Amino acid sequence: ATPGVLVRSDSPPANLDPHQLFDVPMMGYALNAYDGLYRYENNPPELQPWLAEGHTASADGLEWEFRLRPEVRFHDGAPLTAEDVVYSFRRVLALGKAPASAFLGILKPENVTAPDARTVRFRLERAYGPFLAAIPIVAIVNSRLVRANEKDGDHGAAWLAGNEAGSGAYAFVPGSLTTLERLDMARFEGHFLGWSDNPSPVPRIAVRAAKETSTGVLGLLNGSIDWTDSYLPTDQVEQIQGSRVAQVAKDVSMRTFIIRMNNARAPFTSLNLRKAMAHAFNYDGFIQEILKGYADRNAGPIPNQLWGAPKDAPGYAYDLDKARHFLKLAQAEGFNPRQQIRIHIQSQLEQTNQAAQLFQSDLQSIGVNLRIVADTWANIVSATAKPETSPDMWIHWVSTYFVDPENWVGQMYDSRFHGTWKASSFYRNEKVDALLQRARGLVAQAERAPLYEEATRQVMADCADIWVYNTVELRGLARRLSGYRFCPAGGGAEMRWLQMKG
Amino acid sequence: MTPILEVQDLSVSLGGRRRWLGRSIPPVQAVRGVSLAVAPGEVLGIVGESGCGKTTLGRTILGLQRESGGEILLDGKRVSGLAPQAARRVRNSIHYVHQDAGAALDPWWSIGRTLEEALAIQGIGDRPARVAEVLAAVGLDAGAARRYPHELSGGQLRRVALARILALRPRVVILDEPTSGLDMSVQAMVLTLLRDLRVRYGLTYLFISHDLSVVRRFCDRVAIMYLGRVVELAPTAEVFAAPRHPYTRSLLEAAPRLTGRRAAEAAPLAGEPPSAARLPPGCAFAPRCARSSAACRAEDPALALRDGAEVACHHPLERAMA
Amino acid sequence: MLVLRKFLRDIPAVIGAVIILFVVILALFGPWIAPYPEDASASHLLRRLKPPSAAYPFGTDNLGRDILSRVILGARGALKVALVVVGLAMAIGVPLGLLAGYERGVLAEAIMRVTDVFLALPQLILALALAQLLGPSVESAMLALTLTYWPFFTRIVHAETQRLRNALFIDALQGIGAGTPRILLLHILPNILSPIIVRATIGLGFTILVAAVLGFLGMGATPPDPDWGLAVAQSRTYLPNAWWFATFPGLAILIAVLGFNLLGDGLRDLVDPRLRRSR
Amino acid sequence: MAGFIARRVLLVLPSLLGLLVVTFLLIRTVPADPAVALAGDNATPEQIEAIRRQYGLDQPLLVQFGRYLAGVARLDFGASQFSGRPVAADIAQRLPATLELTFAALLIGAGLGIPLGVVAAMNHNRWPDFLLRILSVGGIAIAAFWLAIMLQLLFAMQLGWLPLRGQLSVGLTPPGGPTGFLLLDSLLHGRLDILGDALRHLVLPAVTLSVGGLATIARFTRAGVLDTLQKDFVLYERAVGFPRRRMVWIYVLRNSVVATVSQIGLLFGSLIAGAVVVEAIYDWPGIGSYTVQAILTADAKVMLAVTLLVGVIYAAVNILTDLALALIDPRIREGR
Amino acid sequence: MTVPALAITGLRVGIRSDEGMARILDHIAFSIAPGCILGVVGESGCGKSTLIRTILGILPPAAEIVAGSILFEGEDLRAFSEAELNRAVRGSRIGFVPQDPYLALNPLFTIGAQLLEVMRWHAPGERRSHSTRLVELLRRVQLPDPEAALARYPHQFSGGQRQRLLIAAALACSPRLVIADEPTTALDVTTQQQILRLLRELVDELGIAMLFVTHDLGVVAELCDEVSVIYAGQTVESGPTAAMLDRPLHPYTRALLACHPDRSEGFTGIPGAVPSPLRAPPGCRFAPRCAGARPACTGRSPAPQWPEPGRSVDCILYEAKAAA
Ligand SMILES: Nc1ncnc2c1ncn2[C@@H]1O[C@H](COP(=O)(O)OP(=O)(O)OP(=O)(O)O)[C@@H](O)[C@H]1O
Ligand SMILES: Nc1ncnc2c1ncn2[C@@H]1O[C@H](COP(=O)(O)OP(=O)(O)OP(=O)(O)O)[C@@H](O)[C@H]1O
Ligand SMILES: [Mg+2]
Ligand SMILES: [Mg+2]
Ligand code: NI
Repeated sequence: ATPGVLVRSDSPPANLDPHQLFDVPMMGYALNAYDGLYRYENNPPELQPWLAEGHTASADGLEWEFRLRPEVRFHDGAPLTAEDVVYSFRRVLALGKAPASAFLGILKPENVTAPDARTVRFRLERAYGPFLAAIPIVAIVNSRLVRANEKDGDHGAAWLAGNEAGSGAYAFVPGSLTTLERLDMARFEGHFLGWSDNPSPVPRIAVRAAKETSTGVLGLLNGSIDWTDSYLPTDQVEQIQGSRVAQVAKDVSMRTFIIRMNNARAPFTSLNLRKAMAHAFNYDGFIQEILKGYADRNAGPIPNQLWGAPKDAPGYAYDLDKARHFLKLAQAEGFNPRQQIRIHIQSQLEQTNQAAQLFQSDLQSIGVNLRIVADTWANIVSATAKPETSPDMWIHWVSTYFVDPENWVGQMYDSRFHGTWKASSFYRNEKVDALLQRARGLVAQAERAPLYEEATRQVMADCADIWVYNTVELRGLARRLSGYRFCPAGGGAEMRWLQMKG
Repeated sequence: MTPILEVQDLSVSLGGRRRWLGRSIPPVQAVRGVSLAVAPGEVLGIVGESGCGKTTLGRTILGLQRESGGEILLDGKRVSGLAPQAARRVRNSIHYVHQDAGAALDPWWSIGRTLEEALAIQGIGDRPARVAEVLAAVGLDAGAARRYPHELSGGQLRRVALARILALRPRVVILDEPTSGLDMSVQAMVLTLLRDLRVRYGLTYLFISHDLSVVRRFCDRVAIMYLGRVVELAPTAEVFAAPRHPYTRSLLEAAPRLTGRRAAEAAPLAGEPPSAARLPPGCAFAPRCARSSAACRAEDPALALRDGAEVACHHPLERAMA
Repeated sequence: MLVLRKFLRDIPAVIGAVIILFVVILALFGPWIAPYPEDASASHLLRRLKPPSAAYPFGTDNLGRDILSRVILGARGALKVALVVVGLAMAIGVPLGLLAGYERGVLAEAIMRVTDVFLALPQLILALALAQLLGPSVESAMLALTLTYWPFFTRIVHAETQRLRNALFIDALQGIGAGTPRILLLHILPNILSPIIVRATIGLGFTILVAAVLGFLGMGATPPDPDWGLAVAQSRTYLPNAWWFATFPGLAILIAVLGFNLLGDGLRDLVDPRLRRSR
Repeated sequence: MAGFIARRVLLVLPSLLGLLVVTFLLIRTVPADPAVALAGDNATPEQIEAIRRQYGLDQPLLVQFGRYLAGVARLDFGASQFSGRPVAADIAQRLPATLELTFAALLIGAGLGIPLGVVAAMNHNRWPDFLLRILSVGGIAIAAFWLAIMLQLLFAMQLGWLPLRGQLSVGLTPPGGPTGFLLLDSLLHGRLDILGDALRHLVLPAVTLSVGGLATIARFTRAGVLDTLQKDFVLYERAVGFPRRRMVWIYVLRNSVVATVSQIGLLFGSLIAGAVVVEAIYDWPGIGSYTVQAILTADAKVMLAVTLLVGVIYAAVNILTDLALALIDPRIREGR
Repeated sequence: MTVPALAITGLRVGIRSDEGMARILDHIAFSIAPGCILGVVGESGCGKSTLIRTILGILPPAAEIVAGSILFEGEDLRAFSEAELNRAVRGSRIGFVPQDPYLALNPLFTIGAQLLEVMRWHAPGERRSHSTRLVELLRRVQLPDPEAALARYPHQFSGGQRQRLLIAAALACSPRLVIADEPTTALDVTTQQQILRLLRELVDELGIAMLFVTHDLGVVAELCDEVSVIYAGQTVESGPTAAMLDRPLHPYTRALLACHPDRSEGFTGIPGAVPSPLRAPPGCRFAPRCAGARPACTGRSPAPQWPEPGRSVDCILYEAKAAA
């Protein structure tokens, strides 16, 4: 263990611009280097005012005003004003990259304005329920700094990809970046929240990506790594728990594991076949034996603990007799069991492979021929643009991009999203489309929840996909760390709360 | 009588390479303006030191090497000016026995197969009989057909090489140093064999050698070569009795003889032949020649008939000197 | 008989031959030899990652399958990949090398330049493209390997042919009027067999290894094939705890490759008639 | 000599162009849509379409290739479609690490492989020879990452002699010197502490990577020495009483390494391929892992640049090999 | 009587091969007086090179000295250890001139490096004086531009020049005996003549002994004081050159001389072939080809006879004569 330095073995983001990327490594960086207007804290996640002291929304849900905290400073000492917020949102929209997707259809750049130095006003094109839930996505950047480094109208994209212009609790150490390999951060004394609540904060963070699980585990065990990513293989947990220098933090997350079926193309146009498949997956075996119990059965698309998930909806259970029964019905409809069904896995992700093999083994016993195809994320995502090219089945997780049912059932089963990987079941049901459309247009959670619940029930009844579990995130932590806080949005990557001995 | 084979002013340059960027390598003038005529049934010896162009001359006549100038006539018909493959086709009555008989056989092929192959290439049928015949003709027993080249001795390999071309019924045979590297006792047998075969098959030989004592007994006429040029061409007896070119004389004197030490004789020829790639102007022998004059160093003498012998020298030795 | 005696004295070569014989037997009769042949595809969740024991001498893998059985069943695939790739690469590389080495001029130059291009082409990138084009499978991986391996043969054959082209026995053949195809195929080819054999045996091992890496990147063998390389790749997540998962398939690769190489060295000495003399 | 190098460099250019064309076409056969990768995880189809236009991905192939070539000529390889960062900068940052690693591996491979080959040849057909033959083939056959993990377990975990991973200890910052090569820079800055630390980090990855090459080098050296021992001059040297050691290690060896040196050119390619695995396990910040990332994300710009880079390195190593051969053999020097 | 520079008696050497033990050398015997050149003549494969390798102790691993003694200036070389031979005999007290000057020099090292290497180990003194001495020697062997020669590589010399270099190297450490293995076979006749003259001069000048191996009787006639003829690994006849060429005693010597072009007008060979050392018959190995062979010839080895002073012959015919 290096005194005064916390070594993280998760990967730094591919570039440092929080407006270009929106993935787990970026969260691991941006939650520390940048601040947003709001932020999710705790588990289950609560939306907390962060740079904003609070907000008001008009009754029709179109006008939103956020009031900023006073005295917030960027790492270069410049004060953070409404101007920076406006610049940041407009920049996100102009770049049009991943973080923009939540806002693209509903917010025009010119409709983000700053009536005064501490007030930011948004005018939406139409009411959008998840708007507030998506607010934390946008990191606020130091507009003067970024503007100064703009080139050929790139909004400073080239510069910010390798530099930092934030106000977060930790500041990027210039020159310490090797893309995807390493980057250093130092504690920012002047963070607006102050450090009085943390008696021994981590002075310095060194991100050193460990690409092989075994190296990460060994590093944790010999003390050269303090913190791993949160996807530790369950088979390693026991060994780490038994160590004197490290332990495993286990937190229920909001990240659902799903086996997709291409509903728009034979053979999965058949509901009976889909049901047969859903009954043929050994959920308990997978969760208890392979994942050693570190996962919760999640019978529907929305994580159990989130509002909008119907608590009473019966899921599908592992029952080969039922599977055979539905298979017979499907055969009656014309399904030929000798037909090969292809399931694409992400060969980098061992769990998708294991699930597929387990599934294959069971399906074989009821006479369905499943062929496993190893594939990469980039290819699968390209293939899901059209139902003709989209795989018969594939396996993936849906993480918490923003904490709202819209992130799951909304974007997965509304036919307007066909063509994105999230909607790759190509499920189409007008009733569900209508329900989701309405839920999206409302602001109050109490009004929206029943709509999402109903839509979800319908999707489950139609057995659009095979929903397996909700993740328990497993992160290896050195025992010299304490005060670890997990939040499903961001996966516990915020390090402000951590205390370190030595 | 028309010569069976005639060579007129033949020149061959080898190995020159022009390279794109970088130093070019100038070609080596391996054969320079050689003219010869071989009568049917004759044995013409070609003698010279290593590197003087004997092999090159033979290969060019055979057609494996393309000449850079001059003519080759076979039975009075012009057969030069062709690319190697075509040249081989029109000259298929000429054959060649290589200097290193062992290396001229494919180590992976048994002797029998090698011999049959030669016949197969020429499209000749009745192979086993022909093979047996030629093996017998060169004095090998039929069992040799099953052996591999590395299992045979040097003398036997030469027999195989002969058998191989005899099977093709040649008229002119170019023998490239057929006795070099052989022991005296074996050498004698090979030569006897060559002589017998000549009579039996009516062959004409171009006999390349550096061994004067062999040439003396085997050839009808001799051409002495020095650095790509024929410097003297005369009937064998005359050359040995009365050499005309100073180089020929030095060569004769240098040959070791059973009669022992000749301390009284002229000192050995000094120095060594210059590199073929960097020839001096004028007579190539001039730098080593005791008789050389300014004329020698300026002008290369042409082969000219003098007293019944062809000599290329400005100051040939007198007849009486011998 | 002499040949056999000579071979038997070359201890490493004999070891190699025994290994290869063993691998071939496994490849042919694997399903009858393996204790749990159904473990080619079945999974047994209740006995995951069990260390070696009497029932499972090599332990079990991440899906509770008997590793011994899978190692035995994997022999066929490994052998197939290795033989097909090296065979195809030779079929492409050797004729091109012969041609480029024997002929001079534009054609030869062009062949060698193309060879250089393929030699410099990163294997992984080519493999990826092919996996995409033809669908990820053992076959496309084999094609990718073939396409990157043939230049090795071309290079060697080219150099050796160039060396031999000036040999006296080739000269003699030209002298008796042998045509180019005859010289190339019947004379030059056998004479350069020994470097080809060496390259091929190195290639057999190399292919098994690279196929494993491709399998791991999702461009080669697909689960649940009992592929050795795939097993080694999958085992990485469970190291260092489940050492047996990585070790036994890894050993299988090592031993098979060892066998090919040792045998190849021995063969080279054996096929060459010039080496049949005493040493 | 300068002319020789210039000629070789000019001759390499057409091959490199061919390489680029082949790679470009190959990559374009990959259905993975770079625009999708660019747009990121949660993008809408409209976003993807916009990005496609923005990056000219909707243009005809030839136009795209032309634009790419024009960039390459200015040493501009474009921006990664995955990270948006300039590829040239990323490669410049990572290449020194990979080169340092491969050269170290080559050094170990040659430093051990050549003597082992000589020892085996000197004991032809006796047990040291058998042992070496088996071990060297084993070296070629061993799975690199399995070996890597075993070495980690032994030297980093069990014995604790060497660091587990990385290129430099966390507490140290690279001197950021003129060359980009960590070892060289720390030396230039006189930072011996960094040099020592970096060397300690280098040991395990370099050893792992060297194993395959070591075996190959040993094998070729053995063959070369056996061959040379048959030469007449060896007999002569023995007959006039050259001391045995000097004869073998100087006079014979120099004649034998010709084949070995020519192999190193080919070996370098496989070393770089091997670096992919080794870099991943030891978290070495080189181009190996960068390439795998690019392949997994179908990042065409990076794949093209890496291909070109490998081609250039390959050509450079071959030219260096030729130079080395010329140094070893005076006859080559004179262009015979 | 002075001690001979080299005296070999009853030497027998075998080589183990796949097909059994090959008896390459069978009772070889001869001796060389100081200041004298002994020519060892024999056909290809009769074991000349093996004999030299035996004397120098550099036989292949499969070879074995079965019997005999090799006395060099009275000391038995067989009793020397490998290290002693290397330090005190090879290259120092016994100089060596190899057969093929084209192949005997290491192509990758300069002449200076290779030749000085020999001197450095065998002659006391420092490098500077070594190179001075070497340059002098090179001048003595008439190598053009001897100073510059040390920095050049073997391929930059012609065959004749290389042979001169090797002769200089053989003399570098003031040896008592020089062994030359067909040093002129690879050269042209004119060059051969130059080299032979040079060797003769050097031997006379330095008073050393020389063992000169060749297959060419003509060369022997020109150079050697004494001759020893070997057939298939057996010494058949030894004696002064002139006498032996005039009046050969052994049937083999006679047959060999009869083949020489200087002696015969036609081409007479010796019928039959040299027996393989693997299946060598007991007794006289020439017997199967010998016109005067008797049944006794194949039964046992002939004992050496001395029909004339200074001449010895190994043939049963002379045993009979001596007995008579
Ligand atoms: N391929 C080649 N390229 C360049 N020069 C060559 C080539 N082949 C031969 N030479 C040169 O041509 C000259 C004649 O060679 P050639 O082989 O004809 O000589 P030779 O009289 O047969 O010699 P030897 O008695 O040694 O066989 C020599 O100087 C030789 O170096
Ligand atoms: N290493 C070996 N193993 C087996 N037999 C050998 C070996 N070396 C030589 N011989 C055999 O020993 C015999 C004598 O060989 P050697 O080289 O001494 O003959 P040589 O008289 O020098 O011949 P040349 O005149 O051709 O040089 C030959 O029959 C040869 O085949
Ligand atoms: Mg010749
Ligand atoms: Mg010899
Ligand atoms: Ni003149």
